[in-house]
Amino acid sequence: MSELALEVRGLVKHYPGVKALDGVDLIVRQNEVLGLAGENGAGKSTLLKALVGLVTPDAGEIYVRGEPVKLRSVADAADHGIGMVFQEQSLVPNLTAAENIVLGSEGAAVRRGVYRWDTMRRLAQEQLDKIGSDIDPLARTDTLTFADRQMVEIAKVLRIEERSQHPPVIILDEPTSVLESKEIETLFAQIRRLREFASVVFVSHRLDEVLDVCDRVTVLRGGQSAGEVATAGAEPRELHRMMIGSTGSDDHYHENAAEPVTAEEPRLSVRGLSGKTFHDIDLDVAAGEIVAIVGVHGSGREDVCRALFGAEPTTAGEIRMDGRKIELPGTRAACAAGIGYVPAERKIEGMVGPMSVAENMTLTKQKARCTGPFVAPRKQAGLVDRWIERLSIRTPGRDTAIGRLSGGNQQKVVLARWLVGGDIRLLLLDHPTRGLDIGARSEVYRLMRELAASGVATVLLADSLEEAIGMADRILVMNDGRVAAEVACPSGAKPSPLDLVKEMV
Amino acid sequence: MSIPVALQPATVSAKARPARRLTGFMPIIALAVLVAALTVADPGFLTQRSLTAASRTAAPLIVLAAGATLVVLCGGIDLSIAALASLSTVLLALWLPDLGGLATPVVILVATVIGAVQGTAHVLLRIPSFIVTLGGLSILSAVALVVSGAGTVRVVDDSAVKWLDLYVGGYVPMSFAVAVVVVALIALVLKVTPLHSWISATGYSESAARLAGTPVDLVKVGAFCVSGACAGLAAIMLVSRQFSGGPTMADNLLLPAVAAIVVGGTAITGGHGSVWRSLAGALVVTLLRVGLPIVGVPSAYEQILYGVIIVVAVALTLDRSRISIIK
Amino acid sequence: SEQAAGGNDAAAEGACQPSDVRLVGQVRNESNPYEASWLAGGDAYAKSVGLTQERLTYDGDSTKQQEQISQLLAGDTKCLVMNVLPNGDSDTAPIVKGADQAGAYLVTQWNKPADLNPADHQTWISHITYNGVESGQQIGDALATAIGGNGGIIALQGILDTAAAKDRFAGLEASLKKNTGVKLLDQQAANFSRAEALTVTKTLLTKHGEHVKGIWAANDDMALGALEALQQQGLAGKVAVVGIDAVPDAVKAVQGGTMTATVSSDGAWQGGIGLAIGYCVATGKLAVKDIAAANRAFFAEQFLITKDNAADFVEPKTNPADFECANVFNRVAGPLT
Amino acid sequence: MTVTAGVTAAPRRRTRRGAAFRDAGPPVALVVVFGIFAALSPQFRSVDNVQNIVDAAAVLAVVTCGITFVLMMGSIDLSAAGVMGAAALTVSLLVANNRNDNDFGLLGILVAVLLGCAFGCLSGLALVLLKVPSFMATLGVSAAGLGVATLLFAGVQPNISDTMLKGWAIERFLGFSYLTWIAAACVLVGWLVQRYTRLGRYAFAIGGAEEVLTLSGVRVKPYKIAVFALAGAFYGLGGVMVTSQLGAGLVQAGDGYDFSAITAAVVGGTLLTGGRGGVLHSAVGVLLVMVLTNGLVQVGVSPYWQGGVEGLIVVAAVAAAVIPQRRRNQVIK
Ligand SMILES: Nc1ncnc2c1ncn2[C@@H]1O[C@H](COP(=O)(O)OP(=O)(O)OP(=O)(O)O)[C@@H](O)[C@H]1O
Ligand SMILES: Nc1ncnc2c1ncn2[C@@H]1O[C@H](COP(=O)(O)OP(=O)(O)OP(=O)(O)O)[C@@H](O)[C@H]1O
Ligand SMILES: [Mg+2]
Ligand SMILES: [Mg+2]
Repeated sequence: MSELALEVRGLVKHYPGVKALDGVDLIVRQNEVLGLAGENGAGKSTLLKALVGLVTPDAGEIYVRGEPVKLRSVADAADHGIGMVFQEQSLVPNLTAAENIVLGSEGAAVRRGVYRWDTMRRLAQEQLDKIGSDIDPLARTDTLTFADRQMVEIAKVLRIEERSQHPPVIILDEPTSVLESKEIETLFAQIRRLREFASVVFVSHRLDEVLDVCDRVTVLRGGQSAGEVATAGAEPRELHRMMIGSTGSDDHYHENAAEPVTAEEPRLSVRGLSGKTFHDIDLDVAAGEIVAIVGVHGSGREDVCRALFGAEPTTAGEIRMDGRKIELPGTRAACAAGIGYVPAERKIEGMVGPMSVAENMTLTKQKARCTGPFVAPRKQAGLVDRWIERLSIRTPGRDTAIGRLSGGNQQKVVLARWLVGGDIRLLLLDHPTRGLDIGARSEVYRLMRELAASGVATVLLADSLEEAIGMADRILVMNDGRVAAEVACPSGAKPSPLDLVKEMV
Repeated sequence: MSIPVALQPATVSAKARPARRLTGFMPIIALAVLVAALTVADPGFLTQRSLTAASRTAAPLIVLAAGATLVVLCGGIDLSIAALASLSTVLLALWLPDLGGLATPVVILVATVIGAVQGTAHVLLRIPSFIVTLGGLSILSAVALVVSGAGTVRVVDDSAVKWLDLYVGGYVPMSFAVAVVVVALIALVLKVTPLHSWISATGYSESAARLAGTPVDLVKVGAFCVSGACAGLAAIMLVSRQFSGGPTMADNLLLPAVAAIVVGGTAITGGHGSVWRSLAGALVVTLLRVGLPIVGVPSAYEQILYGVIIVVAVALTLDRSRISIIK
Repeated sequence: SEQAAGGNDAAAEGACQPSDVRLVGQVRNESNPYEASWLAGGDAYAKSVGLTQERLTYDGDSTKQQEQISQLLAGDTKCLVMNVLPNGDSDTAPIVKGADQAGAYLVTQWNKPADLNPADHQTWISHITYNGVESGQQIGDALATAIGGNGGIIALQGILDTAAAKDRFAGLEASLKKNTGVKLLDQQAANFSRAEALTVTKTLLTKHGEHVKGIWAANDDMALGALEALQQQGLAGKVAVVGIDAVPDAVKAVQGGTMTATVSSDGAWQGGIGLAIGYCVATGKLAVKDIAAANRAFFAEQFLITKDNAADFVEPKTNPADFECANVFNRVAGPLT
Repeated sequence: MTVTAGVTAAPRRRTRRGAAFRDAGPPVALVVVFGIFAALSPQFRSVDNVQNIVDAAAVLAVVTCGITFVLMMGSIDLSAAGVMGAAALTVSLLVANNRNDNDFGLLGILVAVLLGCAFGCLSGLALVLLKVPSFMATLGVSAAGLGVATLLFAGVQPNISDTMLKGWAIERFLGFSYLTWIAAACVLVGWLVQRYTRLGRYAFAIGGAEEVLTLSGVRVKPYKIAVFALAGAFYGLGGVMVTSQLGAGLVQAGDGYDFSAITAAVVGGTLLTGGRGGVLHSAVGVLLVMVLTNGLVQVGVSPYWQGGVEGLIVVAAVAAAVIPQRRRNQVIK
């Protein structure tokens, strides 16, 4: 490894109530893939945003190829050859994929402010070809699937190659959290290709991925550099230890906390449920049971989940909770029946960004913070603080806007929302661990186990097959809007991922 | 599992508080600056009688703006308030002879129902509130024109609404006092019940609110009801002041009312704001409307000044800490 | 206590020094020729007595007018003289009540409800208006004559809920009764606006085609809009047009023959006379109790302007003698009916 | 610099692109409303009247064209009335008129359009630099525009005698007045701008996801200002056109155009939240509104009720148009 592509010294960034970066040092060499690991809220995204000019550090220096620089904007960073794929998807939904790909660096596609659609299409095509994507460049972005959009983002950041005459530095902040394994493979092939002429910074909470694709991993803890690991021969556990400062538990999925399901009557009973993207779904979930639904993109499992919560129209079928039919389907009725839903798109659907942690947590179960019809501030404070502590939510306080927390902590607040009332009977979890670090994920798993033990029925759309297998008592495989198979998944006799994949395609 | 290193003690967040508090007081500061400027322009402006007159003048605007603020907080807009108030003045003037004192609550009730109808149309038909209430505006105007016979309806015996024209303690106009009470009442109800959470959640992010089981549709319809009721109350204030009802009497209060809301610093996109801010905003707007000509600014310059001052006032009062994008 | 405001009482009537008098003219806005000439007339009068007129405009916004008046009355009202154009009938009562309480001298013009009379008040000296029924009828008759007593006409109404619009239209109806050969094909509101009159006229012209022989407009602005529409449809000169107000452009059109008739309402005089009456009372040259009942609320003289006499009205001139205290009621055409 | 791709290109997947079903609502509503009036009134369906409708739509079309760009960004613009008034007075004082000896002809028209552009710039600057929401910024600019217009008016109505400008409203080409052709040209230009220029596409993108543009290194501020300036220029031209129609410069030239233009745009399918719709949508909306106003007169609805009936139909039309796009959990503001 030769010259330094990027060097960061003593970077500091304060946010109200939080020291997001506390003197971080970081080195990125030419032609290497650097992994960045750390818990939720460790400051990874903040550090990376500072590298593309989106965050102005309070102190510290950034050197690009040995030169000290002040990065003021994304365009500024791009001129220095630094580009980034952001953690939150950042495409303009109502533009075509091609426009998104060349956005901000249109080059020959726009002459004197006038679009040349053919050129733009060609340029975009070149980028898409690089990553082997078959997306139509002139498709509107909002008609693409989530994963396709992620591919568009990656295609977009690769424009840096054309834009800068220096070897580029490409930053990928959790690009894999929404991808399927095949797409992840494509991405990794790209990363390896990029290493030939560029440097890559890669963030993921899946530590095996990090070890797989990176040459070297830097670990952040509490806004500081906690150390560095060469990946050759390294173990995920070692990384994990550096991230949290102690050894984590081995039993990731807390399987020994799993209790056999004993209930006879199903808590949730669905018969013949049909909608736009799913047909004739039968589903029973007993109290204390965790049922995972797996399927490829377009299998319709997400819509089933929403339909159960009354957030998606159905054309036929019925839903019963504890034998009682849910009339008047709708989110209100579902809440009243003790159903809770954690949506996948946390930023848009899961939480109300500008509102406080306390308000977000008590948004649904207002009764829990009220005496009579009135809000009791003391009661609310006690309740919220209790749950903040119980779930170890990292926040400056209960009055902090939830949008300011790191993703993992936001997710915990969203989960807590359903628990504060103490009357939850069925939880619908759509990718509840998306974007969470191992610790937080483990925490969420433990919570799921606890809830199951207390009799809560759970429907889980897992983030990975491993997660589904690890957590579920039973797995439903969906294919093309129908239930293709049902696989028992008891503790001790877990099926292998391959068994499931067979049914999925 | 977590080591709270990145966490500073809660005292740090206190540092940010004075600044926050200042933005909260910005509408009041803008108001004070405006009064000071008017006084400098015409030293005779700052008298007790003058302030009494201004507060009496502002009352209907305050009530209108306060009601519409709720709709704005929910992320919508109510363009029908002024037309509804006009219609209500006509109805009140028509009904006073028969119903006497009962006419007041009946008119407010009718206005509430009209608000509810618009809100229901908005949530059921899924049409933007801008369009529903723009349609409502034309329909209500037409109805007002027809029921009034296209003319002023005189109130001969105004004893039932006269109380609004009295003065509390000799100096505070009753209508202003009522307006403040209404604002306080709305603010109090929002503060002590979950309504505030529900309204802000609806305004900031409707889909998240819905998925959290917030009764979004009910909240919106409720906001329109309050907005309607306030329009009715404003109409009663106008009738007590004008001794008559007219099919276009309040029509010109629409833009001032919206201006009052925005000048108060409530985000027009929803979520952030309060009725107190609208109260201050309504006073600022009233002072601009009457103050500038009274201190002798010529008509043409008055309009230019109005435009400039109102833009500057909003620039001062808007709390941008919670809104990242200004549309 | 009931009232926060209190003013000078009527006993002080006439006790003002000429230099202490405060003259205020209030109209809708300065952006149309009629009201601009009103304010100019007020300025000219004020200058003639060594004072200046304070101009107030309220954008045709009733509430804004009330707001301005109450703010005005909250100031020094001792020798205040107001010459006010109330936005609508309903706006007169509160203005009168406020002036009464504050003891300010008030002359109102155009709009007032029928059952509200200056004679019942101390400081509301006079109400001046033009006879809308009469003018509506006069131009209706002129129009009938112009089309030879036979044929279809269309009518452009003003803002529907104003007395002026209603009276003038009533005048047209009276005229139609008399001229049985004339048929009213259609009537639409164009809100006293030139632009609206243009589109409405075009639509009505396509609707009724060559049946339209004449256009009756409730004011000159609309008549001018109708003229443009005729020109655009290639009908200029083929259809007779009448209006009311005698704004300079309309008078010129009458003189040039493109318009048939209009009726004078003299803005400059209206702007001056209200102030003059108030000034005379305030300074004691005229006592309210001496003013004949017929002069407390009266129709001002108006003239039908046709091609024959248009030349006399092209240059609107006010006679300073009209504003002398002895002559202020010279132009009374009759008591309000 | 590009290194050969490690992955071979996959065959293209085609996705639906063209006009979507959800955009079909307003044109269908237009046809239906037109059909109903045509059935009710023989005069309505006469060629003359159709010409009249299209001619009457000219000014509104130009103003709506401008406002569409602002709405596409998710902002709102209420400055039309003031800007049009100022432009009307300016142009009437610069071309041959009865107030002064100016006779600048086309140059005068250009100045008026540029003045509109300048007012638009002001709105944009207030939005971008002072961070005042466009609702308020444009309301302020409108007041200022009316003030400027009143100053220029100075008590005497300027009547224009410029034959070219007057001719715009009177002379016809293929049955339509020149103004109508100007409006058609504006719609065409607007459509080209929207589809083929960075300004237009960025306006669209800003409405879609403004923050993403920033993340992509695009400086959105200049584009926002430019969009308001473009809209201002359209209003300026609208003011000129009204002057041509009325033969005089009126302070009230733009009265009511702000709300009618927004109504037309929204009826045409442009969302107030931004990111959807466009100039062609708006053109359909304008025609729909004009057909309504004309039709109600033609079938003889009482002037008292016209406004109300129009409001009702607009609400119904929008309601019908959104039916195909109704979803659960959809955000409606
Ligand atoms: N705009 C902001 N305002 C206030 N605090 C912020 C802001 N952005 C980040 N923070 C805080 O800074 C800290 C670091 O956040 P950052 O997003 O960098 O974490 P991360 O390591 O990327 O976490 P994750 O793995 O969850 O994405 C967190 O405590 C977060 O709450
Ligand atoms: N063909 C496959 N082979 C192996 N694993 C697969 C395959 N398809 C999906 N998976 C795995 O199944 C899990 C669920 O996939 P993912 O979370 O991407 O789906 P999703 O986005 O929720 O799908 P959808 O949008 O259709 O509901 C992932 O762990 C993914 O790796
Ligand atoms: Mg992050
Ligand atoms: Mg997925």
